[in-house]
Amino acid sequence: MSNDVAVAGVGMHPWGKWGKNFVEYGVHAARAALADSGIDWQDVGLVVGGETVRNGYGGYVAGATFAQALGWNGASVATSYAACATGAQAIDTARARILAGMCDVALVVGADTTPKGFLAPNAGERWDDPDWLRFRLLGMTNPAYFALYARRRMDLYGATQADFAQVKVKNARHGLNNPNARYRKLVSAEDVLASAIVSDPLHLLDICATSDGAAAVVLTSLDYARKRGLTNPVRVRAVSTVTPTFPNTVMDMPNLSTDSSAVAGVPERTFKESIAHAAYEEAGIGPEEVSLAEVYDLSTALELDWIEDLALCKRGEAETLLRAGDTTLGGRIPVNPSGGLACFGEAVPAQALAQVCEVTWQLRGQAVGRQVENAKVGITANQGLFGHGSSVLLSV
Amino acid sequence: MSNDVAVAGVGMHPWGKWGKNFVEYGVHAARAALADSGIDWQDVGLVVGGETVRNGYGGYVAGATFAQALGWNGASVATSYAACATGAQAIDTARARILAGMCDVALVVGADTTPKGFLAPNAGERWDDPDWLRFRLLGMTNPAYFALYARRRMDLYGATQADFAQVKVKNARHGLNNPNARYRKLVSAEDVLASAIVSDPLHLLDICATSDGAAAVVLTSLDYARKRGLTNPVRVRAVSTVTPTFPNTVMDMPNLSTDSSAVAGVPERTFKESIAHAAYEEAGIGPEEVSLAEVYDLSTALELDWIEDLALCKRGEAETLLRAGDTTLGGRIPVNPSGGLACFGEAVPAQALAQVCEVTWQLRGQAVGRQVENAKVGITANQGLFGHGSSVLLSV
Amino acid sequence: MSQTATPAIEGWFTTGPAPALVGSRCTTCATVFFPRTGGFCRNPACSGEEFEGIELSRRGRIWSYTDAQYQPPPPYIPATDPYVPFALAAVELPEGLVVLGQVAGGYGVADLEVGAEAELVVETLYTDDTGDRTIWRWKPVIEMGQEADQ
Amino acid sequence: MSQTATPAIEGWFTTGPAPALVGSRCTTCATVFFPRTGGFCRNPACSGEEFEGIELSRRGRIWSYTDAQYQPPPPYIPATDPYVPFALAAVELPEGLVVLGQVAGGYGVADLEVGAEAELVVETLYTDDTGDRTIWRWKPVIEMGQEADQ
Ligand SMILES: [Zn+2]
Ligand SMILES: [Zn+2]
Repeated sequence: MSNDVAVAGVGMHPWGKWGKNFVEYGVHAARAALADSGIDWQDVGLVVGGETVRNGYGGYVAGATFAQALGWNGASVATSYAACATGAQAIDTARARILAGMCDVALVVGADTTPKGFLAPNAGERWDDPDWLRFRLLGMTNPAYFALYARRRMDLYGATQADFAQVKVKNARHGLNNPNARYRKLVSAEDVLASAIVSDPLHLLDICATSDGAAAVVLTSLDYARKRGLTNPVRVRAVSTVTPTFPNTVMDMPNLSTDSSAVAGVPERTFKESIAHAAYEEAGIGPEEVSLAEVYDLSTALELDWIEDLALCKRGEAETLLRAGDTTLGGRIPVNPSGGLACFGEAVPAQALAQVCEVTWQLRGQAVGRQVENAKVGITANQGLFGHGSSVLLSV
Repeated sequence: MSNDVAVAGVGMHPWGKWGKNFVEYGVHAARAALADSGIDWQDVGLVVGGETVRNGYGGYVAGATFAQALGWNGASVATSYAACATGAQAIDTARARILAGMCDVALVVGADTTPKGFLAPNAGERWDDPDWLRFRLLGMTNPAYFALYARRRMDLYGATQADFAQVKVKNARHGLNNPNARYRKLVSAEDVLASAIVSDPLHLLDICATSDGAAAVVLTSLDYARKRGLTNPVRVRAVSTVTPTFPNTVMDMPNLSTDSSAVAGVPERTFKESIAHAAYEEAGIGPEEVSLAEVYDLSTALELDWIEDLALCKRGEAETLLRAGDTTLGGRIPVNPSGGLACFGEAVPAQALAQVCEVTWQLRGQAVGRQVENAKVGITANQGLFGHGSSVLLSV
Repeated sequence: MSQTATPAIEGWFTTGPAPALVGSRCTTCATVFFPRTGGFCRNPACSGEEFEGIELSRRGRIWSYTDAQYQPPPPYIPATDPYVPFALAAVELPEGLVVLGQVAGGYGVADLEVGAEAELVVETLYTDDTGDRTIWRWKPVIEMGQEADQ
Repeated sequence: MSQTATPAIEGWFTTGPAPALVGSRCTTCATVFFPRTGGFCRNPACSGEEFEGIELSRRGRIWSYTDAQYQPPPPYIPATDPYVPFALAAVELPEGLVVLGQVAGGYGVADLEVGAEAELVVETLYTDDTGDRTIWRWKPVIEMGQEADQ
């Protein structure tokens, strides 16, 4: 049985700091996606919201909040949360109900407003919450975790801070003409290297900002798409939402330690490798068939990790690809043609959906000013706190 | 195509104030449900957590938190939130992935620790959040909403405070021997009527308390159940997670107003009626076939509303059933044989799952001390903030 | 209410001699919304995107009512210390919608009945450093004869 | 560290002359956990439910490292005002797990290298009204010859 569903429509609210609330952003994106699909809101049978945990109760129940704001239509509703992987989880929830025959059309929406500065835990003392303890006992911020991964690349594979800066230069160029990107300005390697160090070896410009933003996707069954004359839609071929396998041996935000591999042995794949592996397996598509990737560049160096986790090259070779221009538009396997988080900034529940929007535009040939030529297969990857990763594989 | 899945196992952590954290409660319930099912944790392909919004980041990503606490097994993961309907949403998410052939075994877990007193919104000023505004502008607490519904029953149908008290008396008797109930003590109508008025016409003992608690359900495909020798399992026949249809004309927590029906007209069914209607339609089972119901008695009077919303009698006739003893154990259609929220107290993400546990025990004939004779079909109902309702219909 | 009284929330109600709630009416389908809305019409059968502000009827019928015997938690700001309970009512307006509100000072649940008439008044909700902050409230309409009974 | 120094968190490490992290070892499968665990074994292939407390090795190899150039947000409690940056390291222990920690005072990222050895020390994290509150930290082990270079 094919697990494919059709992407009938995609839409965004441009990223940035617009001073609106998350509902307005989300509804804007939802209506854009519905308009793109040509499907009427009244025909939507399921609304899945990506939860935002910073916007009061309405954010906790984002699915219902969006459904109400769009005008109650009696659809079923669901709300998903999985940190940065939220959007992909929401897509998986929608896809399952379509594949189970429980609805024909699902609308998936994520939107957020994000405060400035370090993301910090909720107030109150919680001595059994690792996300609280990592701040209290260690002062361990998100960028510090990113920096651990970056430093390993330097000490193990000979990456340099100039390589990391080059990722930013590339992504800034990619996003230059993306109308939904927040930052549309060329950046030089010197700019990156001259910016302040946040957590060694990462500079301020190596680390993505936070932002407001929204993205939405309309999914339908292949039958429904066909009936509406969508003969060759972009299809979701796989959604991977796997958890780690014990022992999880890579230090994972917000933990203070890893599992021990002394007894159980080191798993065949790291957690992040297993995320992509599950997507390829489900789709029956290999990494060599991928035309482009949208990966979660919380830091420049993390993009290099993801390239390897997605098996687009061997471990330790991502810098070689980067230096050869392979991951740039026009290269062998463009990475983050949208400009990535470097140009968007992070809007947690919207981000994984935004990746799917970009891949869809690329596979349709509609990515004006940043089009990957002859794009047939696109993959997304991201990772949230607490063992959440996700990968969505799409093709035409 | 049948939308049935098998309930292979159920389990709870007893409700109460035990001073543990929500992860311990949830893991206890999960292991109890797995033990009940005889299925090994390593064979679970999907973990769905019911989110708790009061327990830090680990609560937001409850699915991953439980999966980690049980020992990472590589399963897919999802986290659902829908206020009091959370557990049913989580079941729906698990069911869809089973029916779509994406997994054979899903573990659904909800657990919470709940503060004393009125549930209040998050700190901070949020002038566009109705859940904040209802407190700031009106001082409108949850019991005040329950009281509006109770008063309408009195003024429209002739209900009395003595009727409401009688619901409490009945549920206290039902829960007397339930090992998972928090309150196991007979209550007299005099006790209820002598307790303080919280929001007229409701007394303190008309309103459910909050509690810590956890419940878990193991769902499998019917094929998988058969292979494991479960020849006649309790089955989930329907899960209803519908939203209202515009205009939503019944004042809904936390809103300050309803939609206007002047132009669009009054919908055929109220929102709560439509929740049950969708469940009956999906299952192909009518209210006359129902052996028992577990409904969300946030207040005693709300139980009476639900009986009508579930079409177990005509509008305005629930008091007649109550007075005739029809809703008592031994009566025609026992309601809340578990003791309901009256005996459990509210533990938001666990509650809808606890209802499903109780119905499962009833349909298996294992509800010692509170067994509904010859129970064949059970239905659950609840409702959360912001247009969330749910109903799960099970049968043997 | 002092001279410096200002609404506790901006734009939700007028404060003149005949105060009223301020809603929005869709110029396409004429559906009325309260609180005010914008952007597009929440009637899913309508694609309207323009609204005009309107004052809602000042009188309606009580849909239901209750009171708050215990002090609500923040962000509620109690008007007095010690706390004094107040009543609440949901009132159905001729525009086809029900609007919650506190009940006017001096009235309690004994003065209310489902189906009875109520009228909008503006009273002080609490006082802060800018002075009195006002809110809409529902005041029971006492009909001839009833008044004499009280 | 003053005489009244107490750990910033109870039961996670010992404070004697040879301080160590305190973990749990499953008595069934021997898997080690840090922080301590209870209830049942998180090795999904094991059904063990009993644990014994153990002190983890005091030395390990640096898995990676970084620093905090900006003051972390609460609940972090800065030790000094103005803020002084500190280094952080993740250290892989012979027990097969990696444990994060701040780096001992006086050492920065220039003193660290992936694969190099580090040893556990206990130092003051911050001071509150009960006195100094201590924490485990990783101190680079300077080998013969290296020391002379510095
Ligand atoms: Zn309209
Ligand atoms: Zn073990």
